This record gives sequence, structure tokens and C-alpha cells, in this order.
Amino acid sequence: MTETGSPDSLTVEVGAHGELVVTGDIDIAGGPILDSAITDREEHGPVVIDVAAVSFIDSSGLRSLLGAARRARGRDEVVALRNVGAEVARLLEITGTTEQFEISAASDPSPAGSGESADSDGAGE
Amino acid sequence: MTETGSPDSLTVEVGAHGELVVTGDIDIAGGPILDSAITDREEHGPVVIDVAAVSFIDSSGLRSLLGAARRARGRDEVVALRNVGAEVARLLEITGTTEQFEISAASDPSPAGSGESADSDGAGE
Amino acid sequence: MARVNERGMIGPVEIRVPPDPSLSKVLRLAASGVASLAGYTVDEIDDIKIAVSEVLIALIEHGRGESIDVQFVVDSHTFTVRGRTPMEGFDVNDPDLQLCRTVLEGVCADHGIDQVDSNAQIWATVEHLSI
Amino acid sequence: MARVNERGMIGPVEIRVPPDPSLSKVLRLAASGVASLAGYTVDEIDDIKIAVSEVLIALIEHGRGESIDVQFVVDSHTFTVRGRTPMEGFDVNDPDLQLCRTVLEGVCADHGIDQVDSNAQIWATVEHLSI
Ligand SMILES: Nc1ncnc2c1ncn2[C@@H]1O[C@H](COP(=O)(O)OP(=O)(O)O)[C@@H](O)[C@H]1O
Ligand SMILES: Nc1ncnc2c1ncn2[C@@H]1O[C@H](COP(=O)(O)OP(=O)(O)O)[C@@H](O)[C@H]1O
Repeated sequence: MTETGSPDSLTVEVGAHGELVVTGDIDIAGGPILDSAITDREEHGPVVIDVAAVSFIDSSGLRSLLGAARRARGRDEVVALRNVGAEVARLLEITGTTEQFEISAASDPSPAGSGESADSDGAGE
Repeated sequence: MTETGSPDSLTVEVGAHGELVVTGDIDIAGGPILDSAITDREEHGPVVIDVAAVSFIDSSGLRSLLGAARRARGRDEVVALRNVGAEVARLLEITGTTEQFEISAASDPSPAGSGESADSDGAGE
Repeated sequence: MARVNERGMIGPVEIRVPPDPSLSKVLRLAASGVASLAGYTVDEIDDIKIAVSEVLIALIEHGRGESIDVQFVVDSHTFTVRGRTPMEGFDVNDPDLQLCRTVLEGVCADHGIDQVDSNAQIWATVEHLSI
Repeated sequence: MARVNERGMIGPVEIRVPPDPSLSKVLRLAASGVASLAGYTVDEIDDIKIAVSEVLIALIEHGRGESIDVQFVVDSHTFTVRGRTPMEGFDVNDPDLQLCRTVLEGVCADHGIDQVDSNAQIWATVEHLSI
């Protein structure tokens, strides 16, 4: 086996419908990666973020999402979070910020992502 | 969800054919658990150890296996290791101790275990 | 196995790291491992991971860029993460800390953010509900 | 992201633990996390986990029962784990250490077992083959 480890704990790709597909941990290291992916995307219309494969989020990750939501309101838009799993839902709830987004849960019949939160550890243990 | 974490990094169960089924890490914490399971088993005839679900082994784990092999030779027996995966094979090879056991690899057509090395981390990340 | 000592404790595990954001994940991994050994549930471990992350955020964003000390003190009832980094005049009322504080309130039984001597210090305790 | 500093390094990550066998897994987890961040391959990470474990075995079995210091120093070419624990008269030729040594020879590019001042010290280096 010669697969490499995953040096980035967060990756963001643009999906088939222009949505940002986020994989990994949105933490103090991943937040800035997500930030710049979101600002790049904002020029192209309302931001949709698929968080099915987000395995962890903390307040620095949430700040990236809240910043996007604030900027979207300035444009009379709203940020959509797709396939929201337990981790993301919990943090939104704790901080009372759920209403700042258009949310669809992982189980909703909506544009399907992988549908499951990936274990993106990559740490081999 | 209310599953508990797995406080023991190693568990040993007795399988349907009297073989010891080892799951987890055979390290300086797990070695003694394996030791006592093996000595309990020795009274009942030749020791067979299924290591399909062993995800890690180091020299302290190997010492448990080598001790069992030595005691078995004293009884004109041999310790059988079943479903030997890459981790165990590598350590036996490095230390030149492969010949002290009767080995069947994970791919051999033999009493099937789970056939795959479990990620027994249990650490939730 | 003498995994848990006479007082039902694991550790303490003390970790010193540079204030590198990418090490947040390493500290979560280490904390998860310790909590798992101590028999914490998956949900409790999720809370512990968030608590560890919030401690790191506060210290990395507000510290002076020197090393950060993190300590895990664990027994069968509580998992406490304590963190500190050298810094003078830590403004514990800084609005930037408010979101950290809200999150810690949500996932922890108790927490604190203080200036102690010439260190910024943060601690958070997650409880283990024995069944 | 300033994950790897100017000299291509992560860390150092310094961890102090009591000589508790069950913490070996926690140290492997932390080492795996650091090596994964640094882009090491799965096979290299397997070797690093073994190296970390061997360092712990030697220090837990031969030390005086006080704390053990472990340090990970990582750059894009090498992952070095260093461990030490207070102890006088560490017999580096103890036959019990022979199996550790054989394993370290198998998985590491280089290693050493020494008495330095009043500490037993062990280090091991695993190489990262950039592709
Ligand atoms: N608030 C804290 N945050 C992180 N680590 C701590 C903290 N307090 C103590 N430590 C760790 O405990 C060790 C002992 O520190 P010391 O100041 O002597 O003890 P204490 O502060 O517990 O009285 C230090 O090496 C440090 O790593
Ligand atoms: N051989 C070693 N094994 C484990 N940790 C070490 C080792 N050497 C140094 N450290 C760690 O590095 C820190 C600095 O130790 P110090 O003795 O001042 O440096 P050094 O030995 O690198 O010159 C210590 O807190 C210790 O945790």
C-alpha cells in the first residue's frame, strides 16, 4: 500500500450543481480553507454547502458559516446547508444559529450526497 | 446514541472451535490480557489464535505469542495463528519468528474470521 | 491491568505544542483516546472533542505565539481539559471569546476562562454519566 | 495554512504521561495524527506506531515508575520519536531490550537506546519517502 495520508484535515470541492462539498473537520485549521472556498463561490450566486462528510465542527468552523450567512443576508440571499448531520446540527442548536441557514437534514429527500459522515481521520489507527 | 467506548484496547473470546479470537491491539497493555487467556486455554489442548481482528502488534505482544510457542514446544505442540494479516506477519518477519508458529494467512481458505482487520480505535475520531 | 489507578484516574496526560492550528486535530485524537480508555460514551467523546477544540481556539487566537500547554485529567466521572499559554493582559471579556464560551456552555458541565499570573488559562469539564 | 513552518516542520509535540501501559495507544494515536498531517503514507504511519510503542515498552518496563516524556519531531523527511524517563544505571544491554531493538531495526531508519545524565533515553527515526 502506498496511499498517502491526508495532510489537510478539510477539503472543499465544487459539486455537480455548484454546491460546495465539504469533507473533514471544520476547525481552526479548516475554517480558513472553507472561508476562501465560500468567498470564491459567492460571485456565482447563492451558496449551497453539502456538509454530509463533515465529521467535526467547532466555533471557529461555525464562524466561517455565520460569516457566509451574514454576507448572504447583505445580498438578500441565504446560505443553504445540505445533508446536515448530528455534529453540525448540534453546534447550530447550542449556539442558537440554526435559523440563520436554510437547513436540510441528512435524511431529507434532497440532492443526495454520500449521505454519511465520513471518518476522515486518515490517521491510520 | 449511548454506546460506550471500548475501555479495553484488547479483547479475547473463545470461538466456536475453541480458538482464541483476539480483537484490538496486542501492545504493552493488551499483552498481559492475551497471556492469561492463552494460559487458561493451554489446559484444553493445542492453542489456536485467530488474529484476523488484530489491528496492531508490537514486541510486547509478540512476547506473549513467543511465550505460548515456547510452552507449546515443551508439550510437543505448536501454536497456530489463523487469519494472519499484514501487521502480525510483518512483526513475525522482522523478528525472524515466523517459523515458531503454524501460520495461515487471512486469504487462506481456512476457518473464516471476519477476514478484515478491524479499526478497533473506538476513539470516535 | 493497572489502567486506572487507585483513585480511578487515567493520566494526567500533559501535551505541549506550538500554536499551530493543524495540531487541534491531534489533540482531539489524543483526548478521544484517553476518554475511550476511561469508558466514556461516543456522545461524551464528541463533547470532549469540541471542548478540546474550543480551548485551542481561544489560546491560539489570543496567545502570544509561544507554546501551548494542554492537560487532560480524567477519572470515572469527569474529563477535564485545561489549557494555558503565556500572555499578559488577557481580556477574558473579549467579544471574540463569546462564541467559544457559548459552545463550552453547551457541551460542558463547567468551564472557566481566566488570566492567572502571566498565563491565559482555560479549562472545561465534561461529565461521564455512569449507567 | 501555516501548518508546516518555514523549516518544513510540524511540532515539536511533547507529551508527558505516567508509565501507564494503556496510554501506549493514546501516544500511537497522537503520533498517527501528526504523521498524517505531515503527509506520511499509511505504511510509514504503521512503522511510526510500532516505533512509538517500542519506545514506551522500554521506558515503562525499565523506568522507575515516574513520568515518561515523549517528543515527536517531524519534518517532510523524517519522523523522530524520542522518549525519556528518570532512571539511574539503565542497562542498555539488558537482554529484555533485545526484542525492542530488533523491532526498531526493522521499522526505523535509525534508533538509539542510551543512559543520558539520570535518564533512560530512547529515540527512533522513521523516514518519509517523498514520491
Ligand atoms: N491550566 C493548565 N493548562 C495546561 N496545562 C497545565 C495547566 N496547569 C498545569 N498544567 C501542566 O501541569 C504541569 C505542572 O504545572 P504546575 O504549574 O507545576 O502545576 P499546577 O498549575 O497544576 O499547579 C505543567 O507541566 C503543565 O503542563
Ligand atoms: N529524549 C527525550 N525524550 C523525550 N522528551 C524529550 C527528550 N529530550 C527533550 N525532551 C522534551 O523536550 C523538552 C525540552 O527538554 P530539554 O532537556 O530542555 O531539551 P533537550 O533535551 O532537547 O536539549 C522537555 O520538556 C522534554 O519534554
